[in-house]
Amino acid sequence: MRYLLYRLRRLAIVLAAVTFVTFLLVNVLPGDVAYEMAGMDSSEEEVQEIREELGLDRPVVIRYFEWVGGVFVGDWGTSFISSEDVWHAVTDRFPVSFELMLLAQILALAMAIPAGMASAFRPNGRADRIIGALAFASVSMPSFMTAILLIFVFALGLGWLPATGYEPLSSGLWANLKPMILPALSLALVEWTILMRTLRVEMISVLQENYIALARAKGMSNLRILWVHALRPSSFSMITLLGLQVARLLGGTIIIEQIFGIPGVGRLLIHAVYTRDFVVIQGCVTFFALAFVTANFLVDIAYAWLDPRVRTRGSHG
Amino acid sequence: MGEIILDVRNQRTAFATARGMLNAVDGVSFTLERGKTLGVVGESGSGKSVLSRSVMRLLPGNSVVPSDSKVILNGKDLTRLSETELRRLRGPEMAIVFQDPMTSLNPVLSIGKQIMEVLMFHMGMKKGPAKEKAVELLRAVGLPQPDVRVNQYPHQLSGGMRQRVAIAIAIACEPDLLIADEPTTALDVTVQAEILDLLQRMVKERNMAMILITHDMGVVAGRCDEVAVMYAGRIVEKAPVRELFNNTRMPYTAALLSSIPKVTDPPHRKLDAIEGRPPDLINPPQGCPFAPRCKFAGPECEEQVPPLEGPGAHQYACVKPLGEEVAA
Amino acid sequence: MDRNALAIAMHRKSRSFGLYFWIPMIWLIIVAVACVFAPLWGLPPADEIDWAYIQSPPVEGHPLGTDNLGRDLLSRIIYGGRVSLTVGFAAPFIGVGLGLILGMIAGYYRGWADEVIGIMIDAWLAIPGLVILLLFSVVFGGSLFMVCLSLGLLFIPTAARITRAATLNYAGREFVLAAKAMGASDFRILRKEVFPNIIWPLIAFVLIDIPIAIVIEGALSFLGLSVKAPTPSWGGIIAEGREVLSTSPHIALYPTLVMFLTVLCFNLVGDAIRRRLADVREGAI
Amino acid sequence: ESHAMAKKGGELTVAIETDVRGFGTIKGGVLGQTGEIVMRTIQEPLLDWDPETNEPQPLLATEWSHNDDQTVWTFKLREGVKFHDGSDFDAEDVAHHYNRILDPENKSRSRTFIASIEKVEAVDPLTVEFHLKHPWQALLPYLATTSMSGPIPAKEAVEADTQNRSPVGTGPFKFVEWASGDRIIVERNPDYWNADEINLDKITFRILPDTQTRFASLRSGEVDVMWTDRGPSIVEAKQDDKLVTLVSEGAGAAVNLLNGKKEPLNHPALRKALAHAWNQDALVKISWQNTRPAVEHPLGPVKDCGDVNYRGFDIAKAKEYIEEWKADTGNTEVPTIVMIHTTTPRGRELGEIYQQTAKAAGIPLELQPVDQSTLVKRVFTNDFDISGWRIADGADMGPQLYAYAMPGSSYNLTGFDDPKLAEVAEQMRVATTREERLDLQCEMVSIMNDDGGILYRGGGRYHAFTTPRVKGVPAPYRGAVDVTRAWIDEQS
Amino acid sequence: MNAEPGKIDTFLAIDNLTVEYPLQGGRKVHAVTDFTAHVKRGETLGLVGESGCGKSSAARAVMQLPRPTRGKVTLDGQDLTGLKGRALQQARRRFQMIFQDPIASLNPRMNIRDIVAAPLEIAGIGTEEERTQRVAEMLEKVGLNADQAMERRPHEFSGGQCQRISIARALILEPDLLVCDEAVSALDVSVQAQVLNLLEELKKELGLTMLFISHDLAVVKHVSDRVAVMYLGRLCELADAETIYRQPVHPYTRTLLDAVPEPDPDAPEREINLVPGELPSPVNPPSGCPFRTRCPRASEQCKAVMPELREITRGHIVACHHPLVPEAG
Ligand SMILES: Nc1ncnc2c1ncn2[C@@H]1O[C@H](COP(=O)(O)OP(=O)(O)OP(=O)(O)O)[C@@H](O)[C@H]1O
Ligand SMILES: Nc1ncnc2c1ncn2[C@@H]1O[C@H](COP(=O)(O)OP(=O)(O)OP(=O)(O)O)[C@@H](O)[C@H]1O
Ligand SMILES: [Mg+2]
Ligand SMILES: [Mg+2]
Repeated sequence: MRYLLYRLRRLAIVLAAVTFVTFLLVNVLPGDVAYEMAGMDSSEEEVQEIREELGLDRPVVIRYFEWVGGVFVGDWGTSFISSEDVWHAVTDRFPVSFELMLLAQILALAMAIPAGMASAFRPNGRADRIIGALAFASVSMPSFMTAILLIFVFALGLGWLPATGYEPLSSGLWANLKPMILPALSLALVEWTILMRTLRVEMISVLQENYIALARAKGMSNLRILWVHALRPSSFSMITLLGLQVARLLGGTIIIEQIFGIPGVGRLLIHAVYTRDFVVIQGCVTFFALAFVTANFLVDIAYAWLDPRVRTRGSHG
Repeated sequence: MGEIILDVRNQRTAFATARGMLNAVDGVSFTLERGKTLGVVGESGSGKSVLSRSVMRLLPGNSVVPSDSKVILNGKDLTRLSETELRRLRGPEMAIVFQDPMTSLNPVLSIGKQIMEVLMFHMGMKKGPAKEKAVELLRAVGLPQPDVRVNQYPHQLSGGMRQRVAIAIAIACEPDLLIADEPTTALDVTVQAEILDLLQRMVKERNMAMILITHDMGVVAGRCDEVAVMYAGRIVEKAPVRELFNNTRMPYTAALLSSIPKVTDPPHRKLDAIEGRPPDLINPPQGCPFAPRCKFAGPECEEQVPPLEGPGAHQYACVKPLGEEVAA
Repeated sequence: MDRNALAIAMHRKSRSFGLYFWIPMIWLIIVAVACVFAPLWGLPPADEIDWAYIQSPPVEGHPLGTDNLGRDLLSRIIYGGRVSLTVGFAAPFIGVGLGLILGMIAGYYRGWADEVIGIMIDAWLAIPGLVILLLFSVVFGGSLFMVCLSLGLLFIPTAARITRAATLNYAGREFVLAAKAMGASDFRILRKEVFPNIIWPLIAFVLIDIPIAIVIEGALSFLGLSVKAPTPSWGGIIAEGREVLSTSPHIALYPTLVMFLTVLCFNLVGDAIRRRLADVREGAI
Repeated sequence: ESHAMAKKGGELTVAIETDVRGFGTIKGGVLGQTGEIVMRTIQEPLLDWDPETNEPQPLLATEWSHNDDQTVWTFKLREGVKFHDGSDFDAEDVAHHYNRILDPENKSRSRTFIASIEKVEAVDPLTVEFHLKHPWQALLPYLATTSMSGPIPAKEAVEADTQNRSPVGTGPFKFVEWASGDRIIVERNPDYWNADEINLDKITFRILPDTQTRFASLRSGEVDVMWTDRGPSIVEAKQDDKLVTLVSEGAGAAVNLLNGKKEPLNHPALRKALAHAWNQDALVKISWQNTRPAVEHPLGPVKDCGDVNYRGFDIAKAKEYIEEWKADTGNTEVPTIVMIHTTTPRGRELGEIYQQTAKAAGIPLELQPVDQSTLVKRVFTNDFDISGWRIADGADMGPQLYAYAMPGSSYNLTGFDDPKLAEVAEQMRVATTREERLDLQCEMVSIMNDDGGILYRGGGRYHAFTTPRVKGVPAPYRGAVDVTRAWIDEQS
Repeated sequence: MNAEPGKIDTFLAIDNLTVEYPLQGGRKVHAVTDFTAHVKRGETLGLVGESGCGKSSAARAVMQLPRPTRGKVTLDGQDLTGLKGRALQQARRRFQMIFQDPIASLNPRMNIRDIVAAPLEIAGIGTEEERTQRVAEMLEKVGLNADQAMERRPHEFSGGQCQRISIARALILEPDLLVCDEAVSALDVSVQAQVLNLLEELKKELGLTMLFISHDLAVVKHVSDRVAVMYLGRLCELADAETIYRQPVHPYTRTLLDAVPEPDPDAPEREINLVPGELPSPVNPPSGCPFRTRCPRASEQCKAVMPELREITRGHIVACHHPLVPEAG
């Protein structure tokens, strides 16, 4: 409980730090939203007026605290550009990005776990080498190229999957999943390697543990040893990485959403950066940070689930 | 003569390493009868663990075993069996307890699961009865509150309790052969005594054969029928326990015994240390591997590796055994 | 005893630099030499437009053809490689250098220093890398140095974490305790006892990061946020080529291939070296 | 294809390039081509413009007339037209809409261009009067525009402040849903005053900013209609016989601005040198892949101005002007001139090509990529030497030319300061016939071209593509695709 | 304290040493509690006890690594616990330590010369050459071939050799006090004997005072003049080596001795007299006597009152309510 409180307090500090840093960064961006709003056909005075109207001429720190105050009462601000409520803008798109990331992670794990186990079972064996080569090849391809290739092959060439787009879940599960497969795969193809290699390294050392030798001595089959005995204790680094990767995936979605025309936060964000839509940038980054922090909190929980040493902490001196 | 359970003939185990072949076990032969305990002593790296794993056929990928090595357990030649056939024997016919109780149990599985697993796989038990049996086994090895402990995880138990669990796992399927590889080295002396007593009791009650591996001469002295001393991958002396201690023939065994500080010695006595260090198993010296450190070694010792032989049950691998120089 | 020989041979192979190391290494050397000495090859300048050949497939004088604007593709790929390689090397070193300092402080002193650095790192991690890059390149954009620096900043958190964990590990070792018992100062302990031990995992980490930095620089170029025109970079050429992928596929294809191979080779070489380092660390060599 | 063959029903998906900022007259700012495509389906202007005859057609207004000095125009409105919310369309809505734009307090971005209107009055429910400050030939074209000032919203929705994100109009389709950044959905308005002409049940506008993505979606059939101005994609799409190409010509132009208000380009000789060092044909060929025409003025195909003093690509002449500049200023070296361009591939290409041709003339250009909003800021704050820019297409180019040319206008970005030009501009503004107005516009362009402050880099030509099953889509008018009369023919 | 051996010749005085480690949630590990022992110059005090009883914590507290929570450590009249910064750094030359793991206590990245020369370097003694010279002498003294050893790295040496290097490093500053924490536990018997002999020789030669810690009673007896037995952070019994092994009076010492297996098949079987159960946790030590939960002689008094240390015969200190009365004869 105390630990939980400590974690939560730390999360709060991290979030505060993130939002403040972003606020600063965003505020030193050259060019400003006032021009964007005034458009090409207005005078310098008009721009200045808009600036005052938006309060952009006041000190950053004061504006930051106003913004934070707003967030606490559910007011994330209104986009300067589209006058859309930022909370809505972000929460509308976030599930889309979230689904993409989740799917990517699932695909990456689905590739990484069996591959990592096969590799670790006989290090330097044939399977290990083949998997290793595949893994290197797939990280060596930038995700945007992978994406373009996938579109060429599976959408335009074979016509199996749509090239672009997004369907809400309300259109049906398959309709929703279908256009997500290629983008998720483009992300997963980059991510699985590092998961696989992490798992492999840790599993190689776990497989040398005495308790694995004991499991062998008990007459357990290789498959059972890998899945039941070795996988869980080997997956701690991988799980940590899953949490950390959220940050990378969030970044990755920016390009992938662009290429596949998926209406996620990534696209919202990049558009906001280009148009200097401070409030939206701020909202997106805050949300990203929240997602990251939550993901890592979940990782902590996953630890507890995977490792009884964490789970039963405190129940024993 | 009791029923012979284990017959190891000319076991050789080598490892491919970067520097070359490492002969960890080099031509070891012995037999073991039901109800008997064989103590195996030797310094670190002398091949005790590799020998035990060779018997279990649990060797890592870089190991090489020549085809003339044989391990015959209950009449079956383990070297001829497939991995699946071996798997069926591990547990019901042979079992092992490892040195370090802290690492020999899986940290993420409850100890109950780890015991039940063997029962379910080998005895085809269902979950419920397996659990009951597990509790029963834990009680048998003297674990307090077995019905609570069965759901706990290894980290919630102390070292001694974990070793009891490891023993429970080993005896779950009532094996004929139990190998205990330094089962008490990591434990405190008081706990060590309890665990050794427990092992001894189990072997007696269930009429098993046991190989007790240790580096502690004190441990084998009290609890074995026969003792084999290993040095550089070989058995250099083997005898019934009393015979070995009272009539030591191999200079290595003697040196080992005298280099051990004893509680009965007066303080500040100078120990008879064996100078030098054990040979490099990749490039072993010519002849008797102990010769370079042996006080009595002569040129004849470097000619060839002395075979393990001797009158009756007392065998030794030495061309200049102790107790003979007087006669000569 | 055939099997023995085989087993030894296999083991040797896994320990020494085999073809898996040398073939990629040769490619990397070719790329590096080509890029570093680019002005010596008598290539047309990377920004010179050959009005006679716009978007041309390979022809006399343009061995790989020309790009959208009729510039020599080979020349652009080679000059682009300079950017990619510079970023690939500079960024991880900047990041690891800074991460090293933070990580050592956090891991050695623990307590509030650890807490503060931990929060900084968490916060930095919580902002997605590409967002940081996006903002940085918009704010400071354009110069190669800024690209290296901003990309380097991305490597700080992981480098710091690795350093911290390693420092923590070594700071608890008995030889550090022994140094303390001798009265060594903290600085000496960090410099002489801890640093030489943690530098190896960090070098391994740099090796992993080089290809990653190249790929990220590619992504930035792809978004038009890396070095400014007319300096070519691989990601930039690919982005330009993507527009004419179906009519002039060579424009995107060649740089993609070069980038892919180079990154792959960096990975393979890095992996081989890392294995060696692991041996060194284990004290086996 | 006549409407007789049109089939009722069906759904259409249209790919648009950017999200709409909003449909509110004030908040929404400028619609842009994308916004206009959507807006056309929901709201209607008073007039329709026939691109063939270049004449106004009745739409919400059925007839119109003016007083003798052309300062008061009276419009009769169509009877029985209802807004989507059920309220009646009347003169009040029209007057309210225009007066809001004209009120300087509201800072509407459409105001500058229709500032010649003094006020709008509702005479009776079906009659509305436009009072002008002076005779103004651009009135009818501007009333027909589908950009923000043209389409009439419901007064109630505007006052309730809901118009911006859920627009209410009189158009053939009703607004249904707007998932920001993703899609806008409209459905057929059964109560439309001209319901017979409308075939589709529903139109989904999908926002796909990336051209390749849009194009891939069209080819794989996820969308039916797309618009693009990217040369390579247009060329490729035109070659694709599974796609239908729609082309139209327009006015406006992409341009380079040379900053004559600041050293060193305040010297006319250097501007002229740079004008001759600019190779419009090469850019049109390379960057637009000839999908746009090279132009000598931004007035579009409606007017053939004849010779307009266009300074074509001519390195020799450029060098002559440099010599002149050197002699005049005593300098021996041309200083490095900074060109700002956007970070987009198009911006890069522009800079790279100009850099090469300028180099050939002996002028060193340094490129500075900045993003769109920085570029806008720097141009407005006079912080540039050369910058990419765009003169927007308009039903009448007069108001824009006027703003670019008049000294003191905030839109005089290149620093034109020619009394002759100002005089012609004033005449043009109050010209009483369209012919006269256009002649004066040509004259303005000649003076501007001679100065060399604005260099063209491709005129207006628009391309849209549809899948063959889509029928009834006219060529994009001023860039905006009109899908309101489309129908689906599954057979093709 | 009623048991204070003659103050005059006390060289190392450990008084009421207490080491606590904070845990999360405000709890503490009571690793060492009120430990008192005085060591004469040139004497070796052995410290035995089961794993986790606080031996290492006590040793480190003596070394001021880190400073003890409470209590005082006086070396040759100088109060170490009071020293700070440079003064402590200076004083450190006088007391050095050898650790359990021979390999882990040497920096794998340094060569032997640098490892052994480090204390000199830190103390700023001598030039580079002089230091090398000293190192060579020291290496020879611990039985290593200096020429061969200097440039090599720790992993090229066996455990016993590494421990010799550690000893060389610890002794190069000619300290007065040497603390050995399980210095031979990781070594094989044959090598252990070599190192024990070496320590004995050096001690005589250099007149070292030693604090020798081990869990192995036989080893401790071998090198110690006096032996202290610890249980759960507290001192149970302290006496000279002969006495404590021959005639332990604390039931715990007795049990420990009984449990040691003797390398003699004819040795009589000994019962270990222990109430079955677990070693209590140092986080919640039992009330009263810490050993009472496992002690066959425990009474109500043991539960209620913590036994004071008392001297039952001269120099034989014990903390027990019901000591085993020394049998006559
Ligand atoms: N997988 C392996 N690869 C290479 N060498 C090995 C391997 N396993 C063991 N060895 C070597 O074989 C020799 C014998 O090792 P073994 O573990 O049997 O010794 P031991 O007598 O059990 O020692 P200890 O008392 O330390 O447990 C050692 O030199 C060891 O280094
Ligand atoms: N840094 C620490 N933080 C918290 N608890 C500690 C720490 N160091 C030691 N302890 C605890 O203090 C107690 C005494 O530990 P110490 O290492 O002194 O025992 P020891 O007698 O040396 O044991 P061993 O024989 O296993 O080395 C143990 O319960 C241990 O878990
Ligand atoms: Mg072993
Ligand atoms: Mg200890």
